[in-house]
Amino acid sequence: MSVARAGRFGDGSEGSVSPSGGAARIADAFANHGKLAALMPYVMAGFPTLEESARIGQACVRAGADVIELGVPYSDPLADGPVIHEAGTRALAAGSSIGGVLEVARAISADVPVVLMCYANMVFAPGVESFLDRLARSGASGLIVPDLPYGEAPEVLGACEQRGLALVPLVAPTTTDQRLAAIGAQARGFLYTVSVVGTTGERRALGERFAEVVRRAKSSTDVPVALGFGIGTPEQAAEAAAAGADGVIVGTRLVREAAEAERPAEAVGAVVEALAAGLSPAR
Amino acid sequence: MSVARAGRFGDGSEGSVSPSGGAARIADAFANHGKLAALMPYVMAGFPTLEESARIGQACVRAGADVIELGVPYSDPLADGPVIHEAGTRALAAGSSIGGVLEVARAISADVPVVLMCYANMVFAPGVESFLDRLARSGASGLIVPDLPYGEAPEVLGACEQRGLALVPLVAPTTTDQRLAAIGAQARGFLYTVSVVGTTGERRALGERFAEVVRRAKSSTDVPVALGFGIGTPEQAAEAAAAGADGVIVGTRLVREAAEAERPAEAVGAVVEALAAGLSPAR
Amino acid sequence: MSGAETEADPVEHRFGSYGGQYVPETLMPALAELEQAWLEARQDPGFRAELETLLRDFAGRPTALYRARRLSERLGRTVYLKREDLNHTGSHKLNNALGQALLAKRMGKQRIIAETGAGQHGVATATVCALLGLECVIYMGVEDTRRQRPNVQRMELLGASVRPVDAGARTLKEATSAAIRDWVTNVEGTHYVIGSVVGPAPYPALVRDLQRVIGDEARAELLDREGRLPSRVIACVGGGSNALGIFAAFLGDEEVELVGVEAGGDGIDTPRHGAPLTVGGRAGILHGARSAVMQDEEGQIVEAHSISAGLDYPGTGPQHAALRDSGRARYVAVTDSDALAAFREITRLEGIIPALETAHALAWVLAQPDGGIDLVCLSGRGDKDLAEVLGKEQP
Amino acid sequence: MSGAETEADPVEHRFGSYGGQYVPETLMPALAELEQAWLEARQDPGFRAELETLLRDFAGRPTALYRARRLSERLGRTVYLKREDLNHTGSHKLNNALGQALLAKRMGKQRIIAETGAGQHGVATATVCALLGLECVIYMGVEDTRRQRPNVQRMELLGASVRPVDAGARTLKEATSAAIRDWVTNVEGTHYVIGSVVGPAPYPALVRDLQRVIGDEARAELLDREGRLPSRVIACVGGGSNALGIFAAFLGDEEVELVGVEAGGDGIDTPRHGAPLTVGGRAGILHGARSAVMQDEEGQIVEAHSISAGLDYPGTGPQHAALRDSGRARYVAVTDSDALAAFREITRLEGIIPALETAHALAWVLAQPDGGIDLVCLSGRGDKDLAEVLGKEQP
Ligand SMILES: Cc1ncc(COP(=O)(O)O)c(C=O)c1O
Ligand SMILES: Cc1ncc(COP(=O)(O)O)c(C=O)c1O
Repeated sequence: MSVARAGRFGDGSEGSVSPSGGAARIADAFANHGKLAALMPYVMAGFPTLEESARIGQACVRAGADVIELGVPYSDPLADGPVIHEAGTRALAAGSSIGGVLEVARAISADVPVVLMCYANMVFAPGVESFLDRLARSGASGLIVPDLPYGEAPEVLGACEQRGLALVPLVAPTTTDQRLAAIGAQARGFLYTVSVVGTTGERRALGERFAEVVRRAKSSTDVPVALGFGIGTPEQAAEAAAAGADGVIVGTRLVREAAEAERPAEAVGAVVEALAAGLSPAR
Repeated sequence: MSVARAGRFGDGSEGSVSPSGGAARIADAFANHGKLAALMPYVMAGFPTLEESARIGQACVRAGADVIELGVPYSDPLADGPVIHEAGTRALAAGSSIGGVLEVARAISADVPVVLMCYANMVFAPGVESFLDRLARSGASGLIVPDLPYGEAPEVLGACEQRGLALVPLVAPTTTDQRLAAIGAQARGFLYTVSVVGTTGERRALGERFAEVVRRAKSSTDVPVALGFGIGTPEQAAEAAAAGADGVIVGTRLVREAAEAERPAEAVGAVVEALAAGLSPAR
Repeated sequence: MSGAETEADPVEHRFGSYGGQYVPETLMPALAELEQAWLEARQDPGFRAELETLLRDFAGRPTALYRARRLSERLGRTVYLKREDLNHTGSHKLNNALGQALLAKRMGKQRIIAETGAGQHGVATATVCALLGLECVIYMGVEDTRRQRPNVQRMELLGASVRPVDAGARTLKEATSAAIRDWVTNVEGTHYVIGSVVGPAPYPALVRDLQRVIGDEARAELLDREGRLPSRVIACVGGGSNALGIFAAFLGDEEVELVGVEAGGDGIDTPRHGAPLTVGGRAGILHGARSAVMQDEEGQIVEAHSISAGLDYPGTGPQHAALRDSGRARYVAVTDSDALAAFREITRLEGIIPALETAHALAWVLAQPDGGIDLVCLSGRGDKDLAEVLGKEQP
Repeated sequence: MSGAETEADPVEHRFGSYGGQYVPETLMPALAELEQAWLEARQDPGFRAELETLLRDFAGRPTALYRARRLSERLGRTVYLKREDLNHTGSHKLNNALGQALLAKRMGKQRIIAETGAGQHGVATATVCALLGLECVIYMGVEDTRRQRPNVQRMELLGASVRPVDAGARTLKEATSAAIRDWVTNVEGTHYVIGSVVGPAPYPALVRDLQRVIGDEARAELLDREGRLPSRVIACVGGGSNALGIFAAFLGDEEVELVGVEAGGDGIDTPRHGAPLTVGGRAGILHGARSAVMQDEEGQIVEAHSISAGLDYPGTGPQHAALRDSGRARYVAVTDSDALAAFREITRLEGIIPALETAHALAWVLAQPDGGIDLVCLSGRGDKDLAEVLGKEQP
């Protein structure tokens, strides 16, 4: 489906999709990527425009993305650094709405599993059930709520399970062993492992503890472990894979590219291609 | 003696004058003026310059002044309104010193009795005795210290008596009967009766209580009663005389004239002449 | 800090359906550590003694309880003002900052961060950091650095580094978000001194416990002087810490009416206000807790508007939302212009220049035709607001 | 107000050879009336109770006595700060203004005038006039309206009319002269609330009696806490009211050293300072009393200079001159730049922003290599001085 052709972002016509197997679809993607690790680009929906963000997502797919993390623009994104914060602000100013975001999800999820990254208030505001119904109908496979830690998750987790959506939890370098075990057991789709203590954003080097973080995460769960926050170069992606990460999430680097480039989709696609090459087993 | 000729203001060469009968000289002036009341212009020494202030004093004498009240420029003249305050400030800025002031006193006192109007700190600073010695040598007949009320006066009073200087006290509309009696008894030369509650300065009309003030003052003392503060027109001068004042002091009106006129001495002389006419019994 | 806590009292995470810990996972261990530290500290006689000594000698507590002479006369009833304006640094904010900074020191944290709106919490935090020799970083919206300039100068003189936040409406909400992001990044050596009864647990309970001294003092002194409790207790509500601080002591006194006064801005029939409790509507999540929040139908947080920087916030403390729902407290809103008028009126009437925040509570009191004994939390002094008020047309 | 006065205690007119009533005759009855009113009021339980109630509930007394943590540590000895900065309106000035305004009301005067330098006395006076519903006019030098701008704004909001005085150096001396001239003109319905222990009798004694509460509180509390008296009591001296207020309670304690710190300006070896007691020389008469005064050889009063508006005055209270001559107290001077450095240092060290006036006393304490227990009168807060201090180069 061509988003540009549909031309009706946010009109609520998200169609009806059977709520089956988001977690399974994600598992497939991790199983069959043929690279050192799954490549998981983050795309800010609605940035710079809804249409262009869908094109960016599709370019990522063409360039080798295995899973797309689709960011929902939010007024108060506490886990995000300045680049993603700014992109979200601009997307909102440009009129991005959840309806439009889900159209983008639909446009991409035909090809790869899409996991929505969405702050808790947007999940709760319309009611969890109603939000997840729409999400499921969009074809997305899962949901990441960066400000919904373990203790607050049960309601959303249960409602996701009912709809075949994977609720992907996060763990951080600061997470204690006890919490890690509990979170790992509850993880669906994959375990989002935050590589550094901090918000999203590019970093010169991965945190000192990152290999340790990956090791601990893997020992805590049966689902794949994806490493994110601060990864921006093919070398870093390869490092993450070498440390044992099953997936590598690249966010700020791509959002920055989308913000700076004249032709965002093409430019982001090129970066993703390079990242994919960094994860190529042939290398 | 022509002050301009002397040309040595403030050089300390005030000559030696026998300390005899300042009070007597003042009494004479009150006895022999031939007007409805004695005319007593106030001249700010050193304003606009020492020379010019001496000339102003002499012009006053020619115009009919019976006693000259000679103001000493002071940094903090609490009893004075803005016109005299400003004149004093300018005189000080122009370099006026006590030596120069006493030269002006000498220049005028050849013709009429001069009473110095000087704030207390300037009397005490060099020592009362030393200050009064210089004052007596200048030929002045008396001293008014506007911030030296009855209770603080004994030392200065005694030292004045020794030198034949009249210490002229002030009474105000607020002065109680008891104080008035004590002050009246102590008065030498004349009793300076403040016509209004306030500082020096011209006023549209004399205070409501001024006739009462004069009556009370006269009943308290044997010396002449001079009314001052706020008198600026021939009509007001006549009113004061009619109320029983033995002398009429005119200050701010003349200082303003000296500040505004191009030829201060002449201009002040003219005003004094008009005031004298107002006090003429022929009128 | 009240003497009432026992080992058995937990630190509340929820107040009815409100509260919680909606924060990035990175912070969760720090929240747990903070909760544990508070549970221990509040039982520790040494900690309590140090806090009480500093509250007395450094902050100047107990603050006065003043029976407003001319205001009472004007209204024909008795109005008491609890004088938090006399607290060191000029508002109730120091009570909390002092307690949290001591707690941070106890936890071995050498770096302190805080958000500030009116600048009072920033000044209070910078002050205790100077006192205890801690590094201090304050986040403040650019708009607030403009309208509360003297407080920026004070913070800097106190050695704090003030980071202007140039996002959104450049006020308290963005400053808080920026502080949380800093904490996420530096959580290991840093304590975040949140300035009101907002944020993830344990903050709403912790800040309330530290501010409860306002109500405890006022209740005891009023009983002593009047032999009875007040009819009403009134306080302004930004995040809600001064209100909860004074309400807390009266929660069990059913006969005492509790009134929280929010920022009505241009009016609560317009979008420009800061009155989520009064306006009602769907609860939301902001800065880590579920509570009354100003939001659109998709859950985007809406910018608040208030003439007073300290009330210019779209959220509120979760316990207030619970108190509203239960009917134990009620919440009302006062517009910018009524607050300004009350600011001028109380200044002229009593010789006390209230903070613009406090002026909202006073405006509500001025508008009530009757009542018994009103107890108002005079949360702070208005010296910081002079330029802002004088910049407005005389009413 | 101490409880020590009896009917037999006169209101002193002279302190040794200092003091007196060197004012225009017009004022003499008003001074006598004031003295009589004070003699009666201080014996009147109703008056005392009203003053004490307002001092407690409105001003917030007793003010805290704070053992300065980091300052004591830095100096290796104990330093206590008597926290007049926590007094309502931010300085000790309110103690006096409150007492005099009550006295004025008792005398039936409906109009109040005052002079102010730093603006603290003007704010205190405007405050009590608002509280008591009295008309209020404040004289302030133009230079001081510039360097203490927030205080001008406060006075105006409080309903006072501020009259800028554009004469001489446009500072405190000229403001005082202007206030006296107003009084001479309007004496019948007006009370002049002089702001320090200066002026004609009965003011030096009256203001001291009203400020004595500082020393009485500090002495009792220090005895209670330390079981001993301080070794030294230190205060800044402008007119000298905070100093005399704290000294008064210790005058009989011969073992307690009393130190008054004057404004050294550019240095007392230059003409630009405000340290008549320290410099010595001939006594003089200024504003109605004989005392230590800066003057030239002919008796013209010389302009003072100090970075702090409240110490920028060429005169001083007559009782200080007597205390100096008798050796009971000693007087020292601290320069502008040392005061500025102390301002910054104490702010960073203790989280207390002192008034620039107070910073002089603190600078002296900082410079002493040893001592026992120092008790410093922290006469006011420095919020008013932010612009002035930040306008100067960092040291
Ligand atoms: C004086 C004053 N009052 C009230 C508030 C509002 O905060 P809270 O509702 O937490 O008391 C502030 C916040 O800055 C304040 O400075
Ligand atoms: C805070 C403060 N301290 C000291 C002074 C000096 O006055 P005094 O010497 O009368 O205490 C002032 C005067 O304005 C002041 O504001």
